[in-house]
Amino acid sequence: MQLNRDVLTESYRKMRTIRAFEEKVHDLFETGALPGFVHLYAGEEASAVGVCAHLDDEDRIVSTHRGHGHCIAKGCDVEGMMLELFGRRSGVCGGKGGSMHIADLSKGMMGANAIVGGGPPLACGAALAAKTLKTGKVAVTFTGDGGSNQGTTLESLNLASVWKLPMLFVFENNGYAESTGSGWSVAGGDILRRAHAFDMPGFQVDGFDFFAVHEIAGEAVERARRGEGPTLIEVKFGRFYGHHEGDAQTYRAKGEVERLRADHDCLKNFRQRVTEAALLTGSELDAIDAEVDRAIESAVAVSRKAADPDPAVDLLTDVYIRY
Amino acid sequence: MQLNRDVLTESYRKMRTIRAFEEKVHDLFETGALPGFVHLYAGEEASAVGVCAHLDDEDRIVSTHRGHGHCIAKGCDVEGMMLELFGRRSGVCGGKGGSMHIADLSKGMMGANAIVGGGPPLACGAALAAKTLKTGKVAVTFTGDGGSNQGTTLESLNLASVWKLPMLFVFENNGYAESTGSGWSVAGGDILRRAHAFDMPGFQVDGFDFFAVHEIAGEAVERARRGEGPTLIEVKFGRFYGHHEGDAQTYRAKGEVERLRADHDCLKNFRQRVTEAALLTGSELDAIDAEVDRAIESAVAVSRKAADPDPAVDLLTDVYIRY
Amino acid sequence: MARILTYRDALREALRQAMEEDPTVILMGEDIAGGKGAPGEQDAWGGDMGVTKGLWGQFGDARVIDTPISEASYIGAAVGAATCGLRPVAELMFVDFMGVCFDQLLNQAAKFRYMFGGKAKTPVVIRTQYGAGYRTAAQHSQTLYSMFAHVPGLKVVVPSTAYDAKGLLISAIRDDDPVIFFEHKVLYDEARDDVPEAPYAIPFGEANFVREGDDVTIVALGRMVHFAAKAADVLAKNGVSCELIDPRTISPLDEDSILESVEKTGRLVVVDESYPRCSMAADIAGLVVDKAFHALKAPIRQVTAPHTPVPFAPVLEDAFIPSPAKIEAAVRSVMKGA
Amino acid sequence: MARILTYRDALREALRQAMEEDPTVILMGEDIAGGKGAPGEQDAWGGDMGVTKGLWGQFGDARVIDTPISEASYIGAAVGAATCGLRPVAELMFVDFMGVCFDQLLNQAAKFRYMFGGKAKTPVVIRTQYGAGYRTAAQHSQTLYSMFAHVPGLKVVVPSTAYDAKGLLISAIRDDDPVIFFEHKVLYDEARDDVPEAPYAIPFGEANFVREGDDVTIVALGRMVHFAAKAADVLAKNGVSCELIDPRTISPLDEDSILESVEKTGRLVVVDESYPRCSMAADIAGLVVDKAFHALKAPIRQVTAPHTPVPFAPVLEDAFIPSPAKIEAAVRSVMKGA
Ligand SMILES: Cc1ncc(C[n+]2csc(CCOP(=O)(O)OP(=O)(O)O)c2C)c(N)n1
Ligand SMILES: Cc1ncc(C[n+]2csc(CCOP(=O)(O)OP(=O)(O)O)c2C)c(N)n1
Ligand SMILES: [Mg+2]
Ligand SMILES: [Mg+2]
Repeated sequence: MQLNRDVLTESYRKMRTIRAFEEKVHDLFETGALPGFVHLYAGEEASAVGVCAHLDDEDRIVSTHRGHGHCIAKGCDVEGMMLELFGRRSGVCGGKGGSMHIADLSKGMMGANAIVGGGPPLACGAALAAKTLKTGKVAVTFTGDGGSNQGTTLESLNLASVWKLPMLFVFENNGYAESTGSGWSVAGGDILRRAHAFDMPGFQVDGFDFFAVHEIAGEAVERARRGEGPTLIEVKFGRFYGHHEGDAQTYRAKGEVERLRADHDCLKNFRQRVTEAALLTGSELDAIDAEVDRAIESAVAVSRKAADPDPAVDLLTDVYIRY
Repeated sequence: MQLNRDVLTESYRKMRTIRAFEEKVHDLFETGALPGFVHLYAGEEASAVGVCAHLDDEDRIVSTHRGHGHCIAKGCDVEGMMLELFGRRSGVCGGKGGSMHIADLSKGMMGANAIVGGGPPLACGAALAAKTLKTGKVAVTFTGDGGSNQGTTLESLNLASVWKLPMLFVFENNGYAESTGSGWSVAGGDILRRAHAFDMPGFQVDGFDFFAVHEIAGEAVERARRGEGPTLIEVKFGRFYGHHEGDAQTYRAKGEVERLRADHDCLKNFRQRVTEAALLTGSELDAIDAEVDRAIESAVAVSRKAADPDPAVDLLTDVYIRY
Repeated sequence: MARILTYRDALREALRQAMEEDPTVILMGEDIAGGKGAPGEQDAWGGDMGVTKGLWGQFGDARVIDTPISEASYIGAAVGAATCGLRPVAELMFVDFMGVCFDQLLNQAAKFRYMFGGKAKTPVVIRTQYGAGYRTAAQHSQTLYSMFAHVPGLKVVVPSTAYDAKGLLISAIRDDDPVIFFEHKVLYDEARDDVPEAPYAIPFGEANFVREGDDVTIVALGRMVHFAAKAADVLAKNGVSCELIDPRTISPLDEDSILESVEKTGRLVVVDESYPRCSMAADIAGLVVDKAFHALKAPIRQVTAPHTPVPFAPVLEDAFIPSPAKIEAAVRSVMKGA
Repeated sequence: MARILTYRDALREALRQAMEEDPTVILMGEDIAGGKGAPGEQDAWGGDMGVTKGLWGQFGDARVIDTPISEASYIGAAVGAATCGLRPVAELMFVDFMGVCFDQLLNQAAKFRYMFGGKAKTPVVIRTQYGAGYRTAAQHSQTLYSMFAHVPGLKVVVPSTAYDAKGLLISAIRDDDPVIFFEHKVLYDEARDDVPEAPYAIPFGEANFVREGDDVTIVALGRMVHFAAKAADVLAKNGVSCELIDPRTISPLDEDSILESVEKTGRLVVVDESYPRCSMAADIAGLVVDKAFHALKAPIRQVTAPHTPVPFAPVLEDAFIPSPAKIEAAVRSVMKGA
């Protein structure tokens, strides 16, 4: 499938934004500017962007604890996100959610989720709503290799298949769940096997290759929109940082991360592909890089100065709609 | 595999005991003599007995809400069981458990379980203990078709495979979960698919055929004892009664139960096989029938007269070992 | 002219009317229609207690949705769908099964609105059966609403009558927050009242004064309201005047009504079928000794189940459940001020 | 000569000594060794907070067992193995995750002994992390022990010091009943004491009198014990003498010590990081107004978290957690008798 310029530039911009956002967050965390647990998506950008390129604001996605990339890919405002990570009142969740619970329902982003396996049932619900209300919309649940072993995830595969739900199960297999290897924790070594078990089409794709992810996801989304039920996609790749900030990563092979960054960077691959095929020029991409970096810098500058929530006003609100 | 006389007589005796026990319980329930929810195993005898024939008291089984057959197959005392169903103090669980929680740990029967999907994790634990303590023992978890869709069951398949546990997952697919057809609730229609998904050997077997179950289960138990990990067995058959006593069964096909009883009775099949092969004579089998009926009658007679627990003494005891 | 309905029929009427008035209301649960994928009758069960019987026939597959045995995923699906424009009413057959799906309520439904800065709306109702008296023993007889009341973000409803069951379920379905709706399995048949046919909503957080009295306040929940009324009758004959309050919803709780009553009577007995520790009985006692201490003339007594699982044997189960006699004894003890 | 250990190191020492003294003690959990199936270092994590670090090296794969992310099945496996001759100590990384595995504790471990007529023995320990203060927000910061205390058949331990952490964990592992062991994530580093090297067991159900006093009894749990001590110091300077009691185990609860103290002081403040409804704070208030009513000179105040999820923003989280200042204010209010 030949992608047009707009899709290409938009996709590159989003992947590049995720990368720049995460690298900035990494630096900020090291300086102690950011509280809490932070899990970075750098290296995995092609998955979120390749999938979400097929979705609009009424299509829903459910994310994981590693949710920044999914937010950006789904169109969440980067400044609102950065403000949220700083715990500011003007953050996308008013500072009450933070990195592990970042969400923007207006963009169809139903939330990062700090409970591994918490998301797939919710995505089944989003898909059920689309099916019941006949909106033609779809739902996507992103889950890790570790999360693929959670019972809630597995029974959601069965439920989605039985109910023939318009949804995608995107399993982001980055090789590790915290420090545990997915080759060990996932019986049989690959998540793909589970597609057949629950009677749905399944695919494995190189997660460093935006074009491969984009194509497979596009077909799955179409299938879902046509009412033909769910699809399982196992995206294989690796993360560029630790499980969370502060992870010493001694469980990884020597030079593993360096090799990934050198030879398996979805951004480098993308640049090479589009420039060789003369779809976009290097200077066009450089221009995007510069714009993105400026946007991130300004998001940080705004966030540093922004106001915190006011306990007297904000602590007790938003528990219920009606009290 | 040629079975010797002792195995044959013992297996027939147990299957016949289950049948007689359940038919008696059915009658007693109709007269209002038995309280609570009662789920009968009649028609499924070949599964419990075909599997448990390979186990001794130190091998463990975990059952379901439909547990009477598993108890008898594992060697629990029929009188103690009947007393328990009556809620008597001398019942195998002191009258505190009842039909849905009947257990006898001294026989390696870890309990019926009224939580669908509650058993598989426990069986993983029994298998882990056998592996850790190097006892050479195995664990078996019996689960229904409905229970095969519970997340706790599915993640236990993965855990058992990853840990290479000495255990069997016996899925008793009797076609229904309450009133819901397994062809609908189990994605893809059969549970066998899940064996491959979790990287373990899997088999489907005719549950009306004791010999077929016995053979497959024997190989799986040996594999487990050899330390080669878990096996999934899907036993296909049907129940002779409703989901529980009182179920009108309007969801079943006209004449379905009659056909099962006429053409798919594991006891009739067994009698035919062993008499035709001249392994046992009809009169030998008749003699067992008569003994069994007498045993059940006396269990009922004893249970009718037995004493109830004493609230003043028994209500508050056995919550903890040390208070 | 009276229109007597059982608690079961009142609940079904509430579901039917809510579905008629709002097309986004759907039902889901195990065998709530029944016969799915089976060769015989569809709508064969209507739920294990028959509460939803007939609704599939009226509303069809798209709105009365049977599920595989996968509480975590279908309860979670109800929660997720509620954030996407539906008003799902999911049935958790027995509240004892909460252990396999609690995360979707504890960490998802209850927290969305707060975690997402007030931007989420999750109008989901979980209907569930609770309580002892059915001889279903340890894993099918528990009274677990105290655990749900503990969780900020959930609303918890415990109707005691057919009239309240209908009005509170209609309110629960119209409410924009997650609601856990507790139905006592023994009341499906035992509770019968005059129930108006037209839909009506009973507001949350408004206790019902079942009877007025001067000497002692009794606060009771669910089936215990009926037991407390029995005890109050006996006590009335003996010159002890009890004020009986049924909070009807425990989260939100109508604290003012309870406090006002104790300000008047100076004595309190709380009756709760729960296990005793960290229970609603303790919650209400703790409220009153904080906010109405100076009115108290006697200890606050809690009449609850004992700190044991629910036993199977009928003689044991009957002794497990709080009884009118135990309530009467508790009232007498506080009347003595001892 | 003092031997100062952190709460973390004291817990690790208890695990090591229990494993040395009893070969049937095993550990299981996610990344409790770490690096399983990974190309790099084994024992790479030692648990997400480093409590089990180094134990894999000493005891190996057979006794320090990493798990996939499947809490229901491995917690259930720990429960099942406990009935088959092992003494598993399973780690539930954060108690917030109880929702995916609660059934194995609520309906299995807690009920076996009773359901099976006293014939089962289930010596399993679930170690779990709880509490706010780490900026981990709504799904990783909750204080949920009240829900476990509600369940008959479970024992619940809430150590506040490194000394107690070691002695109570050794008791938990030697105990033949299921024990839920709550470790406050902030205390891993903050709590440090002189901890004897030799193994010692602190019996369950025996409260610790942290300080003696005459005017007010303060009962506090876990991290709140330290906050209450701070408040008591300030109050002492102002002539208010507080008796501070740390129950250490909440099920069983040392009711006698609490009641004796209130009989003496006539005033009670309970400090509990839990959500307020159906909490341990309410439980203890309810106990005292029943059993020590006549000694009470003032309302019983509960200092708890508010009825809201745990917020992320540090300024909000700090306001969420009960503080020494709030405890001090509560004590002053009961001293006024108001
Ligand atoms: C129910 C639950 N169990 C455990 C955890 C702790 N935890 C957070 S992330 C994580 C690893 C997840 O691995 P994976 O699913 O592969 O996602 P990745 O981090 O690799 O993106 C674990 C164990 C959790 N948050 N929730
Ligand atoms: C967690 C849980 N969900 C639902 C139920 C109610 N229930 C009891 S048995 C049953 C059907 C089980 O079907 P299956 O697993 O096929 O076993 P069968 O009854 O056919 O032997 C259901 C839904 C339960 N006991 N536990
Ligand atoms: Mg991973
Ligand atoms: Mg079945």
